Amino acid sequence: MPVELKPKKTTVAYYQGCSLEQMASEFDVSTRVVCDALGVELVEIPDWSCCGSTPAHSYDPLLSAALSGRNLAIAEQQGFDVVMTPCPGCLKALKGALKVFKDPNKREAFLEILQMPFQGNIQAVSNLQLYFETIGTEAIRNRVTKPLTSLSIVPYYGCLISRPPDFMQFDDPENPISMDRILEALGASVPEFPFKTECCGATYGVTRNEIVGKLTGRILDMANRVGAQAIAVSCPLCQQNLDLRQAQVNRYWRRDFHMPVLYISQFMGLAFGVEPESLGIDKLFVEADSLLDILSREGERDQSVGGKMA
Amino acid sequence: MVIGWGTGYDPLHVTPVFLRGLEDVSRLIWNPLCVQNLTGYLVKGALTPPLEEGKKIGICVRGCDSRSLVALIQEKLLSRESLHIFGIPCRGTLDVRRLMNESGLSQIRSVTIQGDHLVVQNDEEAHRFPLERFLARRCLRCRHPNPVIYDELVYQPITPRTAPEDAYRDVEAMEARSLQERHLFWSSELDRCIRCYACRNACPLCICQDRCIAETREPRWLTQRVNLPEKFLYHFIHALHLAGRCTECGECERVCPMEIPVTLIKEKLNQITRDLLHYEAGLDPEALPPLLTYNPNEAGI
Amino acid sequence: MRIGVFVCQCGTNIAGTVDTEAVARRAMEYADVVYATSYVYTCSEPGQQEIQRRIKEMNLQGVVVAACSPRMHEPTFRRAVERAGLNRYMFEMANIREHVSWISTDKEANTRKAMELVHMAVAKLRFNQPLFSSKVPINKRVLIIGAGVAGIQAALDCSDGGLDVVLVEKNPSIGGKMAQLDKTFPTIDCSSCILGPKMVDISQKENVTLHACSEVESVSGYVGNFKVQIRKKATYVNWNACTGCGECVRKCPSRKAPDPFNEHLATARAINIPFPQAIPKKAAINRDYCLHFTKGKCGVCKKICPVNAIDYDMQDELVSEEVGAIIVATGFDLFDHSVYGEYGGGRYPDVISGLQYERILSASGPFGGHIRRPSNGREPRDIVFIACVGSRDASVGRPYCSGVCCMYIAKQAILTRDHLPDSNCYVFYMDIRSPGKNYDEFVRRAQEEYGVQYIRGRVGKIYPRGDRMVVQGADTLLGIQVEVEADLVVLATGVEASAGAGELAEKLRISYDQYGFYMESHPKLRPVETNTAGVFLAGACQGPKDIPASVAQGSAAAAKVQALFARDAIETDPQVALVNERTCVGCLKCIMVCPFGAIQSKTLRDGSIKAEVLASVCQGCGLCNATCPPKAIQLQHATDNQILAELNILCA
Amino acid sequence: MDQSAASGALVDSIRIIGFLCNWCSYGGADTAGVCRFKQPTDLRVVRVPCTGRVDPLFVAKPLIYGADGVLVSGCHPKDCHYAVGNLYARRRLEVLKNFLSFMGIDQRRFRYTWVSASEGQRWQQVVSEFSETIHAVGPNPLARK
Amino acid sequence: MERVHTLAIQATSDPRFIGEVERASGQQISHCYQCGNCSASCAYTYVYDYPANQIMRLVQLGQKDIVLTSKAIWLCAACQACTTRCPCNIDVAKVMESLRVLSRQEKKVSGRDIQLFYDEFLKLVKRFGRVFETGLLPLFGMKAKKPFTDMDLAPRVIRKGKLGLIPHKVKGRKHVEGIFERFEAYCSRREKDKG
Repeated sequence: MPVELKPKKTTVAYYQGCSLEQMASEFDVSTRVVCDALGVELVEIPDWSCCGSTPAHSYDPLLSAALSGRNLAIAEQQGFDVVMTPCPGCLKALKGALKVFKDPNKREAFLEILQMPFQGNIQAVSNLQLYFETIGTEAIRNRVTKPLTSLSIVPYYGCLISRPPDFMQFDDPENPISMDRILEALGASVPEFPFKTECCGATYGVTRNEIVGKLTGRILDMANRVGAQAIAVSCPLCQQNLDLRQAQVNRYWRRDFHMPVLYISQFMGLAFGVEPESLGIDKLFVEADSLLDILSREGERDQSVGGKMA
Repeated sequence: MVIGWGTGYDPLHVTPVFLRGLEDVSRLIWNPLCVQNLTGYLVKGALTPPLEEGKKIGICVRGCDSRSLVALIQEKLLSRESLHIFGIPCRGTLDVRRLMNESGLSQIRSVTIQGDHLVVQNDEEAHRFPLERFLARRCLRCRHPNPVIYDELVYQPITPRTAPEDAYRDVEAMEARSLQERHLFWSSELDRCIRCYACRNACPLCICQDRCIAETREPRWLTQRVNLPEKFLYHFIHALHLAGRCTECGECERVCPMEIPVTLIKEKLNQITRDLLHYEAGLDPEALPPLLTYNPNEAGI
Repeated sequence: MRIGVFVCQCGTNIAGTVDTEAVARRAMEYADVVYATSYVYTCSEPGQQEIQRRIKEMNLQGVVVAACSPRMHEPTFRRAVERAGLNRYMFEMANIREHVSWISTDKEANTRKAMELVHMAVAKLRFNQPLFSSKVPINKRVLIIGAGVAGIQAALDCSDGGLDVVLVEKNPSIGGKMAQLDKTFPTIDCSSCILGPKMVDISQKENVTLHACSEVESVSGYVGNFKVQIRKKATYVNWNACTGCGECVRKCPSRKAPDPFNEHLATARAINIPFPQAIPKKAAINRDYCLHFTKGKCGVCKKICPVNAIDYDMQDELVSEEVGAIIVATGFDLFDHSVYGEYGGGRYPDVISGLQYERILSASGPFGGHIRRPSNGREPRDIVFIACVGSRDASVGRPYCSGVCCMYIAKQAILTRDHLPDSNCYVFYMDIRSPGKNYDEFVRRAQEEYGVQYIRGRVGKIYPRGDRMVVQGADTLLGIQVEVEADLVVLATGVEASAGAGELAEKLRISYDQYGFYMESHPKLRPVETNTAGVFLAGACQGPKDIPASVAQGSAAAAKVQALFARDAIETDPQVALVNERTCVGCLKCIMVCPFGAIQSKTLRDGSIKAEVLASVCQGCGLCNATCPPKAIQLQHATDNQILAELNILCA
Repeated sequence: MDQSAASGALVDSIRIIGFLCNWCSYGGADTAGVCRFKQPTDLRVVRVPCTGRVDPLFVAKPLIYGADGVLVSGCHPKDCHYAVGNLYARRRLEVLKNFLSFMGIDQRRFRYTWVSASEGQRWQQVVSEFSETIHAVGPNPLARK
Repeated sequence: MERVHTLAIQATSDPRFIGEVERASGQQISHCYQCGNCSASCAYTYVYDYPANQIMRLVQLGQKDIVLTSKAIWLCAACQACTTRCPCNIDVAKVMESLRVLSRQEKKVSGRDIQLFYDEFLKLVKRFGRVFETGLLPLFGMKAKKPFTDMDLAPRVIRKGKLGLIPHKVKGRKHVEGIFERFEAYCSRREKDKG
């Protein structure tokens, strides 16, 4: 099925991965809404399967590559040359598969296990890479109707979005700025945040949740110190640790954090004037009501002074 | 003075003519039998003592010949200012030797061009030969029928018959053979070489002439022994001295009495310089031949 | 030709794996060989005498020695045959040690190979010709590029030896990096107190011509006779008139110009004298900040200058100098730590470079010698030093050790504890490199007497918490992660080749390594020479170095120049190209390719054009020889016939 | 010139000619020797001042006259003792390399490389690999009997 | 694993192990010069039995047993901080990953619960083609004998309607299963070739 490319419209294959199907469904919903608003057509890879995530990688990188290879091969068959995934874990697996395919010593085994035709003429990108590099902050700024002017938001990137640099080939590994620039384009103020890439505890929420308690607590504490009212994330696992487990963190540190943790796409949706319900804001564990209040007060004030808001 | 072509000992054989006055102009001819590259005469001492200072010399050139001029100008062996160039777009010249061999003609009275045929009248009758069938090999793969440098263009420019990507079909055909086949091919071809040096003497860019290292003892690269390695080495010398310089005028092959395809050797070198160093000889008077310069940031070598 | 062959046993070095007797016996069969022998140590005094005796006895006209590498002993044996009356070029060497006996234990194959190598040498020798050097007079002036401490030392030593010195400095003042330092290790003496007098000396020497604010534009010529173009950059102040009174600086309304001397911890006026002890003490205008140039108004300095030295129309000026030797002393640059994103990438004002900290410590620095935090001007209490920032780090392309950082951190920590007795100093290090006189004792003192905490491990990350910086590192001795909260973090930024080092090297035709440091001729035996005759190296341009080593090398380079200039003329190497006019066809391709401009054309009386080699400029690379179609130009001692003779032994 | 006649030749008699520049690769070969790095004994070295001195004809001639391999080695590009000699050489030699097989000479018989005076180990590797290659390609059929 | 106090290096060193790790990871272990930056950067150093740099050191010494039975390799979250900052350009996270693979191959896993979680995860993928968190968590809890892991969170998660109760079945799950089977076949062949 060749994809019809309309002028000015970008079409990419979309791989949401298992997390976005369940625990992070609001990431999926909001990503689709935002891409639509930005004129990007997302075509879900038909009958996609799990990338294997960290478990497959720890089992054998070849298994991981083959599991992800299936999704890439399907997308390639459909005629796509770019597949976008919002989940950094999935992205790592997809890119890992491409790396294995390009390694002449491993290609044969990879194809033998995959048992699908695959040319490797496809690249995997993250949602941020799509927003930041393909669409650009200028186009995002132009789409904003309800700027987040009164909000102070810190971006939390997590481990994988830009690391390791040679592998991910996106943004700066120590001080990534893509989300900063997007948030600024949305009108928010973005304080300097030194813990952009500190690890949140990853999958140890399940097996060792005291680790997540400690590490996520540091991140929440730093966000608090720099005066953030909310955290923007772009990883379902980070979001889960920061949001769902915030109560566990509070118990671990004997603190009382109440820090809303939203996906970048949710912030984008809000600034684009999308209703909070359509962005899955209600799915957050740490309620974002306070943020929404601030935003609506802002909107009213703008209206009362005859602001330029449409 | 103007150098051009005129009729030779019979109408089929054209010879170079040197016009020294207006009265000589009637000797000039132009037809597909004008096979010689005349530019060699400008540099090979045939004109010594040179003309008086400040006087220009006129020369008739086809597309291929004009590239020889450019190459000579590049290497400062000629100065552009001293020349008045009559450029002649050329649809190809004939392989006269093949024409003679295949037709067995003799006693030729006259030759005329009728459309795309050559009509040769001898004592008995008129013979018609399709021009296309007797074109020289060099003309079949011609990419530059129009002079690349001239003061006056004598006819309207014409479309090249060969696209650049087809330039080296003959080379590619040779390369389709195995290494051993190629070795046998060149061994049997070059074994015929009698080291008469006609190829060298006809080449407008072979400027050493009698000081060529094929003949000198200081240094002594070759002996006068007649054996295959010596012949191989001679042709390596000839070809490598032209690497990056040869403009494929085909004179070496045309004059070879043993009918060895010696231009093919240079074509291969030209293909290499094109692919490797992105250079085609005899087009840009300002450029330097690639083996006489370097690039510190060369990629792919 | 009557040829003698001497096959060296080199003790058992050669004889152990090569049958030297057999090699000598076989040599007797080669054309023109009239004598062949095997000898135990040919390079020894008796060995050389044996050669000389045989030359006379056997009336030899050429000698082949089969022994070690000609790079080792060719000069030795050339002198030996010369003493016996042969021309030194009637000699050839076959390398049967490095290329034969040492690389294989197969005695039969080695012996066969040695025989062939000897045969090749004999075959070549049969085409050798006696060659003779010519003499070229030496211009006894020396150019020194760079006036840091190495260049200054070289200039003073040359000047003291009576040589005319041309000293070129790119900055407005001489002094280099050392002028920026506060104190020096391991003696803690004041940097400007020991450098200052040398700088003043330079300004007072009559035989030293100083070009400050100047750079070398081009270099031509060769040892003994270089021609150098120097670009004197426009300062917009007539330095012949300027007295350095500083009135213009005080009145200049533009106060935001960069202050490189203070490592950008402060700003300067648009017209400025870099520091009080500057030599020459002259003002210069930074036209990017001068209101006259940027806005077209102002002119305060011009009005106020008591000697009318301001010249807004000044242009760069090109000066030509002719010299016989060149000393390159262009120093180093400091690694730019902004590539370390994990250390803030240069975004944190309280994370500074080692040289910035020197300026903070210096009494003439931006804070008058009081230690302050650049962010808020407050006194720091906890100070962390991090070693190896931009050194021993392959990930930033600097795998080498800078050699000075361990020492300067120790010094800075000691000075910090001196200035602020209540402060705490922490040093993160990997290894301590302190091999120098009193160096390790100095580092021990930092720990033992000054209580500096040394922590063995790299730092992973520095981040702000409140208004302090958190330094997160490892203590590998304990095997744990550690954290230090600091008010100030000093990165021991490493040494790298100065910007533009490669460009200058191209002009001088000297080589440089992958990091841009200039290559010495031999790492042990010719440490200040380059492979270009007459060009010498001093200081950190050759590799990271501390002050004592730079000064020593400055003096060494000066001594080399004096040794060169002790003669009145230079003997040229006769292994140069030579044109055979009979066979030259005047195509002049040799001129097109000669890297040294050593070939010119000439017109003979019959009007024919020929190439001609300037023997004193030719370096003997042979490129022309390889290029010449009729091989009319031949590199002496490596002619086509000589090389062909060697090849013909192997296949013909 | 007979192709089949060569097949009976002894592999022992493989003959490789090396043109080494005096400043870098000859020094590199010396360094390899000083370090006692073991190498095949097939190589015969001709010392030249610079790879720029190596006319491609010096490579072609031995191959035509029956040498089994020719190796040219000089200073690394940009490290030439004569600044640019090797930059000319690499163009000329690369052209030659591509030309040889057209004339029926196996181009694996010729290699050029860059080895500095300090790279003894690299020299050992270059010589061993090249010798291995030549042994694999076999004796030059052009060798005259 | 108890910390070893005297290491009889020759007796315990397995030089082949260094090569195995280098092959599996594609990294040059000898490039590590023990600066400690990996440990300085690692968020998990505090839970490791051996910090990352000591793991590297133990590999350099061929200490196969200590390394493959260490807890550290299973506590590594592959966050890439070590890899990003290593001055010797070693992909330390890749080394850790390779050690996990080797540890499993040699049956020396010490992080049993983590391995168990990974195994259950992969079983679900093999069976359904996708993971299914509602199934995964209780399964893991039971097998790890930690039935109350995250029990505090469960009601909240269910209230938000975030966990589906029916696994999504991928149509091509037979193909996914095939990938697992072919992978296992490939591994056993590889094993045999090695043996």
